[in-house]
Amino acid sequence: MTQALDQIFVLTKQWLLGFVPASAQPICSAILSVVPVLIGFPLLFAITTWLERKGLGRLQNRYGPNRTGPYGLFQPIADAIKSLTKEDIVPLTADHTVHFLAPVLLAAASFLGYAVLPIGRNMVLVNMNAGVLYFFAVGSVVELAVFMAGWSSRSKYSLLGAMRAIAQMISYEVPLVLASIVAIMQAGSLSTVAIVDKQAGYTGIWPHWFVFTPWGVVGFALFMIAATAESNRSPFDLPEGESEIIAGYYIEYSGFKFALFFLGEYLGMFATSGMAITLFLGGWSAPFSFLTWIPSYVWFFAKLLALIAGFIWIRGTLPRLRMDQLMSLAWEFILPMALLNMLDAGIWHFMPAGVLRWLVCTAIVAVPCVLLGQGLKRNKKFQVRTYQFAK
Amino acid sequence: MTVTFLILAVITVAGTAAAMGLRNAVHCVLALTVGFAGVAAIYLQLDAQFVGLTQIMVYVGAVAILAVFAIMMTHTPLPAKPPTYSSFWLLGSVVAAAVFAVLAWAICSSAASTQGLPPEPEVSVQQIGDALMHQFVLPLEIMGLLLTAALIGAVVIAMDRREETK
Amino acid sequence: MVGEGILKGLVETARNFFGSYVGKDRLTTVQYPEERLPQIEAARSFPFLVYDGPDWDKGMRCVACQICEKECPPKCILIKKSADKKPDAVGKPQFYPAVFNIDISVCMSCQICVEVCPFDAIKMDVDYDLSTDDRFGDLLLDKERLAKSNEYYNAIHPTEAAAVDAHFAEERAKAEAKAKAATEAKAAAEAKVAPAAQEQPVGGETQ
Amino acid sequence: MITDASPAAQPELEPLSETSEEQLLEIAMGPQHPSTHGVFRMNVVLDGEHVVRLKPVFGYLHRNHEKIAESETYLGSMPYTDRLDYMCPITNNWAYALAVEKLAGIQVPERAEYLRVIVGELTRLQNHACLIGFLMQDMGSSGTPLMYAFREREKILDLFESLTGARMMCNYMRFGGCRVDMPAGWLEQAQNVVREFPRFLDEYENLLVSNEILMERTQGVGVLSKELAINAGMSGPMARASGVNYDIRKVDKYSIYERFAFRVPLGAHGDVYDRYMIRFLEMRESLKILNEAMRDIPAGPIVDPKMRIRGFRPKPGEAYGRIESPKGELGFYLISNGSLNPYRYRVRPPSLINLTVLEDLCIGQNVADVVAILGSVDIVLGEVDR
Amino acid sequence: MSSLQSYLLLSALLFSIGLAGALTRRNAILVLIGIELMLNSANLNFIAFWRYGPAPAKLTGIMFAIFSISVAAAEAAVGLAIILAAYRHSKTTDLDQMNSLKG
Repeated sequence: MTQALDQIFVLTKQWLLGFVPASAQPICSAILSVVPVLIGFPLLFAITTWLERKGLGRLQNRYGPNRTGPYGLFQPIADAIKSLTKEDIVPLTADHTVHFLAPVLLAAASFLGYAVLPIGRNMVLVNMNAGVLYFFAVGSVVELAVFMAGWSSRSKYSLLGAMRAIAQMISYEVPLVLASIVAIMQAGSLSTVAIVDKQAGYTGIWPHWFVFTPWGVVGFALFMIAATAESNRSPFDLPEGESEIIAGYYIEYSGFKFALFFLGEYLGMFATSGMAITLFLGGWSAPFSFLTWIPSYVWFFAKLLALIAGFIWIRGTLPRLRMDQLMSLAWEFILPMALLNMLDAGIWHFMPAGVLRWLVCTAIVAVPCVLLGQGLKRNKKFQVRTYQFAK
Repeated sequence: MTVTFLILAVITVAGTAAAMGLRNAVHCVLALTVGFAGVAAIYLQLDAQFVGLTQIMVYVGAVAILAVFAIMMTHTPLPAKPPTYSSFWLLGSVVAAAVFAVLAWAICSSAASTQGLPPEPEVSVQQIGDALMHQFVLPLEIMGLLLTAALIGAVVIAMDRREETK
Repeated sequence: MVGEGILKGLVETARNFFGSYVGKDRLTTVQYPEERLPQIEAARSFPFLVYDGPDWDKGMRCVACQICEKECPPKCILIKKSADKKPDAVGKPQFYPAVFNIDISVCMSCQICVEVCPFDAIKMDVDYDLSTDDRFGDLLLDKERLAKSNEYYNAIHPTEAAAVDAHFAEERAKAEAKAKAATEAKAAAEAKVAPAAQEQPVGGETQ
Repeated sequence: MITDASPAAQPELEPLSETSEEQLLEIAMGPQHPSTHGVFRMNVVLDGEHVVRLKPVFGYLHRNHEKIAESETYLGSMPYTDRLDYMCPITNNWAYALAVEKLAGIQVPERAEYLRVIVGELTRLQNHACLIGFLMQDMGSSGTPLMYAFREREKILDLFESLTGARMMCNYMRFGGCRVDMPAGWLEQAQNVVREFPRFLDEYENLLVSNEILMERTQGVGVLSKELAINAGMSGPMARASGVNYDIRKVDKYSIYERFAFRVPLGAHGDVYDRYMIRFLEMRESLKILNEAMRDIPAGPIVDPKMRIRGFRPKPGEAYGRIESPKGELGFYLISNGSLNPYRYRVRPPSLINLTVLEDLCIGQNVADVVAILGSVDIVLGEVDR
Repeated sequence: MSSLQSYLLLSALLFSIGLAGALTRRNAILVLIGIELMLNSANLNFIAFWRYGPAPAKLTGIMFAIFSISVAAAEAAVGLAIILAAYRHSKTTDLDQMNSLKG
């Protein structure tokens, strides 16, 4: 029974495929796999915008949207209708073709990454041999779309925003890839399915997730920091810092194209979160062995929503970094830590299992982490100050 | 020669031709990325998955962005439009056409052209990694050295030496 | 330790997140059309003219002295004095406003007209959800639209209105005594007692 | 166009070199910009991301306040002063009332002075709380501190409303006192608000004071030296953050401020962090004043009984009345020729004077710092443009 | 015409396009891009020959392509850096104007 529930989507697809002739089966299979992703994740986007506005509202002691529908649940629909009916303004001097292509390319590129994400047991669009590489390769297309948007608008603000965005994305792609390498090293494969399978076992009730190792937790933290920067989320949302350069590269967009940018940004966030889940949080596997009866896709989306909640929480709390600080964080902290973490993962691999391995590997990452942090703090010379009063 | 190959070839050639022919430099680079992506797709079609993805990552994600950055940085705000093509464009085109003619003649008359498609080789990333670490370890090390040198060299060359000249 | 301050901030926002579900003091938003804040007595929106009795035109306290027109800082009041004098409640002939207009697109709700009025004839309303789609016609309030009854005034500003009423009652008693004395002295039969008892005579006090 | 947008880390505050003019990027921040705190424009010339020149452009909100006041009666200008610094109308009222009282030699009853101090310090609380919130908003913390500040401000505005009838355009002071006395139960309500305010300050402290990102963004940014602060005529928290011990409440001892035990916090660095911490500490000091004032408030009249509301003609002369408004030294200069309206009426707005150093603070900084620096100056365009 | 031939023809075409661009364009960056394109066509040749070659399991073609891509990336970075430096010096990227050694 639980088996059937777990595989219900796979079985449904098989059953549906039985009705089409054998020659059309590959293409039908592709359609049947792609369409749910094309529908499901935009739906998740709608839910996330609602969640974000509600969550941010509560963080800020407000109600958040509560007028459209019960608990404001129809707010995303209202937003969609609004953005669809808005006038689409293109600046007179803009490069019309590129201006039009940029949001389309961005949204399309954001969708591509989902092809290798295993969202459930046997539920992956393409089990690619070089899945993780594919993921990062299509991720780099987003930069091009951002540049197209910023350049074609012929606005100084959008150009400045695009330059910031590209500089930030390129800088954080390196730590993002380096942070994910530890999981690849341990799994011995670039295939996302193989990485998840490697984490699917249990010792007692505890899962074999990579995040429950010293290098795993550091890798996960670094990956999430880099992913936050990569998807332009607060506190790394400088490219669209609305208080500085207003909206960055998509300042000249309105209506549906603006909505596409919004969609692309959120899809990118889901994709990188999904990759973090795949690499470190055991993908679709349950957190405890006695919870495996819950279908695998439920676990995947539960983890995804938990990460999104974390994003929202951080967004509601932290101010934005500055460009040079962002860069120095990437190059002076995240990059050395990621390299060190790779070494740590290697040592973990070759040391015999036991308490000693734990101690050694924890020390290797924890001590430099603290030292680097202290060094950064001392270098920057910032501290909580005490103040004097006039006599 | 399959339909897929034809489509990809047309996209690639159109992209690269546009990249070399368009007036606006940024348009050229954007068109070029289409060409690069087309080449990557052809690699995938040829079962070279790893190379294809690397091609996208390096060319679309890095080289194109780098070129675009360079164009933005060397942008002169002068309104006067300089001519797009060099003064000896005719000579250049003739040379290029001649090269293509020679190459095409060579290919068409080559004996290698008679081969059929061998069965799909099983190339996993693990194999590539193994090969890089064993058989090709010396080239790999040299490549690492080269990339490091290029990184440092590029930074040194591009660095603004305004402070020193003062 | 780096990140300590960030963690503290995260804990604080989390506390507010959950606190907003528990405590009312964190979630201070008032869901406006459904629920409203309690009416505040001191509140002020735009001025209105007080009248006594059932007939707004007859019972209007304003005697068109034009002090408010002069003192209004943005000059949003227009008063045209009547040509004739109308015998007011006490019987004293007084001018009345032939035209009394307030342009509430100009009015800045400063309450100075209320403070300078010697006759307690103009007061501040508390109605705040006002809107119109007629930009020019609907924002110029004339005499009829400005007139509000004394009962309404009593309802929105009870303490203030009670003091005004007490003051008027005193004045009325004085005026009645005076009128009585006059009738007795003159012994004239024309007993021109106020037709409606509740119509208060408008006092002649200055400043 | 853009020159230094390369991904490599840029050294902080590198010495500016002679970049050729065409490589500079001039952007107009404002008048339609979310973080200019109103309709304000900064023409910023950037070299990469660094500010080379900055030209403030203002006057979009000019309403001819001073000239209108010269054709109004003395009282008629009182509601207009509400609209100068619309974040803290009561202190504007107070400064104007003080100037007129000086001009005409009017005494203010004891109870009215206490009332003035209470509402004045409440105004300071809400202004400083909101300012810190806005500053964080400018640095992109998606409005959370601002919303907390607004939550507290709401309580203070409720107090103002039940006292004066309006939340923001209070029009509360009168020459020789205040317009209305406290309604029943107001003092308890106010004491309640003051008692709960420290909880909000602790919340702020947890959220912001030791936040690493915030410290990195604000410490050493927009440094205003003590000399420049004095030479440019800075006042208020802006001057005190640079270490200038200048608080008009202590210097002039106007009203009844010498009766309260409060301290004046002084900054040592004069950067954005100091400017916002000084305001933070001032809120705590204001709470002390409020507690004492609400404990000691005597009974009595609230306005000078000799004062007439109409036909007020001060004898010819001139007077300058100033107070420590939340933003700095707010002064009104009046010349009377014995008629119903002032012959000359001049406002010394703290926002405008504090804004004059904006270019000095911003040059060499990052473009992202410009909004933080502008936020820390604490301007209200109603007061700057008048 | 067999499949290998068509791949080789495409590669030759790309090479010629790149060559034409490198020879005719005035913008130094686009000339560099033309050179990149020529490198790409060479890679395409490697991959095609590997796929149609007698021993695809040996991965030589793939290795060549990977190293070639790496070299191309390094070349692009250094080349663009040189162009930037030249631009700072002569304020132009026009090759017809960058014709004097003295600058």
